[in-house]
Amino acid sequence: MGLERVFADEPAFVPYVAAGDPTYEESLEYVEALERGGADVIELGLPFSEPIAEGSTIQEAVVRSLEGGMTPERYFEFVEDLDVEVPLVCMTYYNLIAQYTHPETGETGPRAFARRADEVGIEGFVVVDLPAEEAGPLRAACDEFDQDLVFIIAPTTKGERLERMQENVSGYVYVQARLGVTGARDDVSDQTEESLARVDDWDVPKAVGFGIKTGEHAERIVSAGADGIIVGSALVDIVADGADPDVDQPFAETAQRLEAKARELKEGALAGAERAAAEHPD
Amino acid sequence: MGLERVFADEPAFVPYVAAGDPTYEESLEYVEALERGGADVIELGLPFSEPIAEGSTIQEAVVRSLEGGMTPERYFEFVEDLDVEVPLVCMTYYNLIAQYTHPETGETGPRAFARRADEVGIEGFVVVDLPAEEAGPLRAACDEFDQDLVFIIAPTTKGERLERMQENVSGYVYVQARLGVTGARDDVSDQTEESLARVDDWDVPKAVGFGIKTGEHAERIVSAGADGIIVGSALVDIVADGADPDVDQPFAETAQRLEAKARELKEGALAGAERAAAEHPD
Amino acid sequence: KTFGEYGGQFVPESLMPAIEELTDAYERYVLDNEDGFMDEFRRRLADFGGRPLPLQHAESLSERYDTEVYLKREDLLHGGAHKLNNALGQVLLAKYMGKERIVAETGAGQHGTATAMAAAHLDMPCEIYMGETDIRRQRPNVFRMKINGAEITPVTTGRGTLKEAISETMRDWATTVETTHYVIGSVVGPAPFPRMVRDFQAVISEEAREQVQEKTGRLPDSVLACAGGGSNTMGAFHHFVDDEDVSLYAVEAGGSSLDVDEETGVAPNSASLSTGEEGVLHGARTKLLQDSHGQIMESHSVSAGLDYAGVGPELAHLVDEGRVDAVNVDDDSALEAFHRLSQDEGVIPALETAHAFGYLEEHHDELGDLVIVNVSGRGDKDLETVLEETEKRDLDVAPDMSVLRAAAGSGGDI
Amino acid sequence: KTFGEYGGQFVPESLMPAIEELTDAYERYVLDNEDGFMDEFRRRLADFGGRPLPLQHAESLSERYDTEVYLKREDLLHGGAHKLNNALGQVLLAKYMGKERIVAETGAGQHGTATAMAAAHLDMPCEIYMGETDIRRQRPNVFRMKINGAEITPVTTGRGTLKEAISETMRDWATTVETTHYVIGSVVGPAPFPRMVRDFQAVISEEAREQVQEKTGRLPDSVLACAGGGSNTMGAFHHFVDDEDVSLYAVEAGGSSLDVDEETGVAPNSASLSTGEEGVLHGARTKLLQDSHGQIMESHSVSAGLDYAGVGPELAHLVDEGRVDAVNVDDDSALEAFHRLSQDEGVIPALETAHAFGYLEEHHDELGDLVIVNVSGRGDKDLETVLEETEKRDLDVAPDMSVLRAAAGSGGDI
Repeated sequence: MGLERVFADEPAFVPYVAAGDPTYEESLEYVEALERGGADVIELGLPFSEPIAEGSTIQEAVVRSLEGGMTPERYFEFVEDLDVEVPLVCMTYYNLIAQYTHPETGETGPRAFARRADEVGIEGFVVVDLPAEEAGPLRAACDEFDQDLVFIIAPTTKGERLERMQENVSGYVYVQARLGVTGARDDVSDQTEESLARVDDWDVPKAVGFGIKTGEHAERIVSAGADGIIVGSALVDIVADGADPDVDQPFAETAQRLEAKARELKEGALAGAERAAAEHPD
Repeated sequence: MGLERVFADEPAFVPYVAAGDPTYEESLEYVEALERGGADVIELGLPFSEPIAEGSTIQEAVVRSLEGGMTPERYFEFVEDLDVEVPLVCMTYYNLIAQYTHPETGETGPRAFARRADEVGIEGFVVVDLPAEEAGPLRAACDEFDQDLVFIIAPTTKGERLERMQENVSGYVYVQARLGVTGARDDVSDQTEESLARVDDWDVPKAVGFGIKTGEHAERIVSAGADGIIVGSALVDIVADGADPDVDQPFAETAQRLEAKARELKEGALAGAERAAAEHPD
Repeated sequence: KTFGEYGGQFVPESLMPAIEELTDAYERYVLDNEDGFMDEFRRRLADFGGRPLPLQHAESLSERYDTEVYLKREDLLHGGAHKLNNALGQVLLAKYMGKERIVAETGAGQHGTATAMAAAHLDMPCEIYMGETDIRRQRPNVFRMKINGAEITPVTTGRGTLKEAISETMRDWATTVETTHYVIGSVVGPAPFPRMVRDFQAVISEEAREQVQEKTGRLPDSVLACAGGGSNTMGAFHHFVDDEDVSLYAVEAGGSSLDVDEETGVAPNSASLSTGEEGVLHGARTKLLQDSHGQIMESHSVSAGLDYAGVGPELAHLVDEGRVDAVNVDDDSALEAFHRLSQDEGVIPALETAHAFGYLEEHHDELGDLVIVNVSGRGDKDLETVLEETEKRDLDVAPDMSVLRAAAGSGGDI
Repeated sequence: KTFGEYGGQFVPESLMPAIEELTDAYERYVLDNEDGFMDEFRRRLADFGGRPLPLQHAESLSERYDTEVYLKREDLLHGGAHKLNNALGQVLLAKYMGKERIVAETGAGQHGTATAMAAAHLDMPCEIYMGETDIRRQRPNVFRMKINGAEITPVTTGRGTLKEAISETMRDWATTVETTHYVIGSVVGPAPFPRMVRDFQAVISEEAREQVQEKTGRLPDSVLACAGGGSNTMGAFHHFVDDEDVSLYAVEAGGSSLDVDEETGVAPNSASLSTGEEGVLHGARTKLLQDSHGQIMESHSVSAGLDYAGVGPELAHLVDEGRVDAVNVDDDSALEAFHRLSQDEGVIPALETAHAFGYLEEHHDELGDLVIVNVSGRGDKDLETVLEETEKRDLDVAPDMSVLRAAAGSGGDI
């Protein structure tokens, strides 16, 4: 079975960073630090030049990575170079998938992309600008290569669309906690419970993202019923500090802060699960 | 009889300067210098703020005079203060006449203006923007006070208009030598003879103006049949030099230059008359 | 040639033959439609100019004033103001007259741009006189004229503004009158200009009168138009003059004050109809801003296009007759009206036009139930002036311009 | 939702419900005229916008090319470009949908000004995202938007130009989608935008098709329109698409060269139809300027309004089908055409529009006997750019600008 497995026993911590941010070498270390901190799945961003769904934090990460020479092919090399055990999900925008040319077969498009991803061990995809309606070709390729296609459901997703996504989703469902774009917030949306309720009967794990910043957030989200938490901007903020010449944060310290933040979030999630068990004993 | 008398025996030299240019006192001296130089009639400008028919030389004279505080009332005082024997003609624009209020009678308009002019001894008028068609009220006032109303005929004046002006003119007719505005030129227009031919049968003297600059010009114009020459810009240029802080020309020298220029022009006119007599003996 | 005691032909003799030639051409081509002149004029106004132009119901203003307000949209005419109606008419007439060249003067640049456009359209060489100071202040309009292929001759005498440019154009015309037509930009100057320009502009009221009846089934209670020289005013009024129940308001620029300073020769307004005295300027007897000696005063208005010491003689006559009400609003009121129309109706008016809306704001309860306001031009040309003048004042309706200041601070310098 | 293989709805999930709601509204109000939406739209286009607009016979160009050339005068639309057709339609639609707020992005500022005008007219709060660099470059347009009461939010990310502004507007919309409508400015974006914007702009060809038959008794041989995103293009083509004998030319910005620099990610042109590859951008599959990895390239054109890396999907489809010819002209040719139209016809075109006339100049002998060119907008906004770009070049037709330089030298700065 696919990514569902990592949500089976305990709440999963799903961190996001952009591959190659701020450099190829540093980024390898950072991803590994996240695993050490307790990551259960890592959403590894393949940067696209027009990140329309991202807030400024991830937008700037994308720019750093692209300026460092990141390309889809180099991204796959990056994955091969990574020394991690946890499953990896490729998070990107559809044009990079549509344009992809497999270096050996010369095939282009979603199937070529999924094949190459499979070759380097990627287990799933989140494609930000690919709604279920347009996902046919990629869904087929995922099935062929036994990969998961994760969909995001938004607070506005209702009715028929919800059903259509339920049919197409696999691995886990990415529950967007609030409207808007990615970015760490000081509060966690009240919409979370309502959003979770809408996918209550889905048979995939529910991972909640958008705005989670602290262990305390993580605890609240998981205690509200989430099977996992997705955190991007709060981690990328740390990477950004390391890349900022105005902030005195050596490379090793950045990796340590990432690991510590990951641990805080994972522990928050675990605490949330305990609280949920205490409040609603099975 | 009126201004016709000064053209009777020999060609008349008719200089123009703006009253009060550049100052009241200097201007008095300049007018007197022109008489010494041989002026037969003086066209004394009463400056108007919108001198639409003047070239830049006289335009700037008008500005200097107005900035020195010249007004119609002050103009009449100026005429009273002048110590000259030759007849004076007031050259101006119609609005100053239309707006004039007689300081004693309180009467306004052309009759008041003509009355006041008569009081100070002005014998005639040239009103630049008053064609014969609009001249009724001023013509009537001139008749009442026994003054001359001089009209300008242009190279374009033909047919019926010429006849209408012939009926209204008195004193002399101002024959505009060429199209355009006032201003000294290096050549004298070939249109002069043709223009003179058009008024050949008029029973008033013909004075030619526009562009006359030298004694040699004056000679050619008079030998072509003119009864007099009207010269403005070539004289005002000398006044302007005296008023220009960048030109080192003391007041006395300005007056001398004016007198000398006047003499040159008058002598040119006389020479022209001799040439005409020699070429076309009666 | 006259309107009551106003009008006439007070010009130097050298121009009189041209004036007579023009009078003849006006009678034949404009009044009698000889050679189909008027048909061609109207066809070109439609195809090139974009006529007819809408009479728009102004929803927000109507609600604000509890009065039905209609906008006659001359701002949509090609070039952005009513000026083209006249410029196109005169350039076409010059062609019919066999003239080879056009001269014109311009102050704010609106008449110059309209004339340059018309001359380019009709393939007629064109020279525009413009004061040096105005060239600096009205750079975009200078650019538009050059782009249309006109010669621009800077006038350096005096203050380098409109009146010097008028004098200079008269001088050119006096020299070249046999081959050249002088396109006067308003209902001013010697006859036949005031009547002829009015006839070219009268298409405004001709359309508006038809449109208002079509839309409302009746004639308006009032028609408002700003008045500088008065060409949009007469254009907007002409076909309503015989409708005695329609009140006509000529809204002049009250500037900063209606008082004048005789000493310096400055009138801080351009309200010739409201405060001027009869006199003779630029070829016609009319109402003028002049001192007690008859010297013309320097007029002032926040709107360059209203900044003129005279006014059309027919308008002066209609005011004397009591047919037109001469009113005025000050700079502040015009600026506020500029912002109000822009924000509430989505129409950015020329600052000239804004004066009419200032009067509407102040006197809407005296104007009846159905009001037409002539939107004589668009305000794109006035943006820099409005920015500057708005910052000097504390206006209720002005938008916050900090975005622009920030951008300018970081290097912008259009 | 698609045009052949182009189009679609590639947007984040959070926007999909809004897209579905819009699709429903589009079908009901636009296609089925529910509640008289289209009647009100057309009435407002007439009264507020000034439609119908003329189809003008261009006399000088017709003679120059020995081909009858007609100009569809969208430059006379309120605001100065065809943009209002769409902005008015969408803001009105947002009102019918019960939305409380409008957002839009703008690059050159034309779509922003049109949207701000429409929002002011319809009393709808409006926020416009604009790159900081563009705010500096397009100061007059920023001013117009502010004057119309719009909020302007500067976008400081990236290079501070159109693509960053689009991303930022998408982000706003993703956050406020329940109460806000995003007024997309061209025939791009996810379905139903390309079809809906085309329908609002199709009034151009609807009028032109009728007018050309009225004036000449026949259909044209060719229709030319410039193409950036393609809204004036599709507007000018739509009602001719079924007329198989009418050739349709989409004239793109060839910039300084058709070559691209993969290394730096820069395409020195905006010729997506001529040189682009199929891809997915801003919600739709279409032809794009992209590198071999699928990253979007930085496009370039002397005309800011054509400077976009994508193009409308329907246009991409029509080009693939062979129904529309994708052609292009370079910056130099566009600038020359700008000057030529200004001088010969008295119409100052937008630099965007000038590209269509550049193609006419280069290929007039291949276009048949009767050509319509869509004058998509007026060039007032481009004066400073044209001055700058003209001075860099040695163009045959450029006017002498020394008057302006002299005036600027003595202190003028607009």
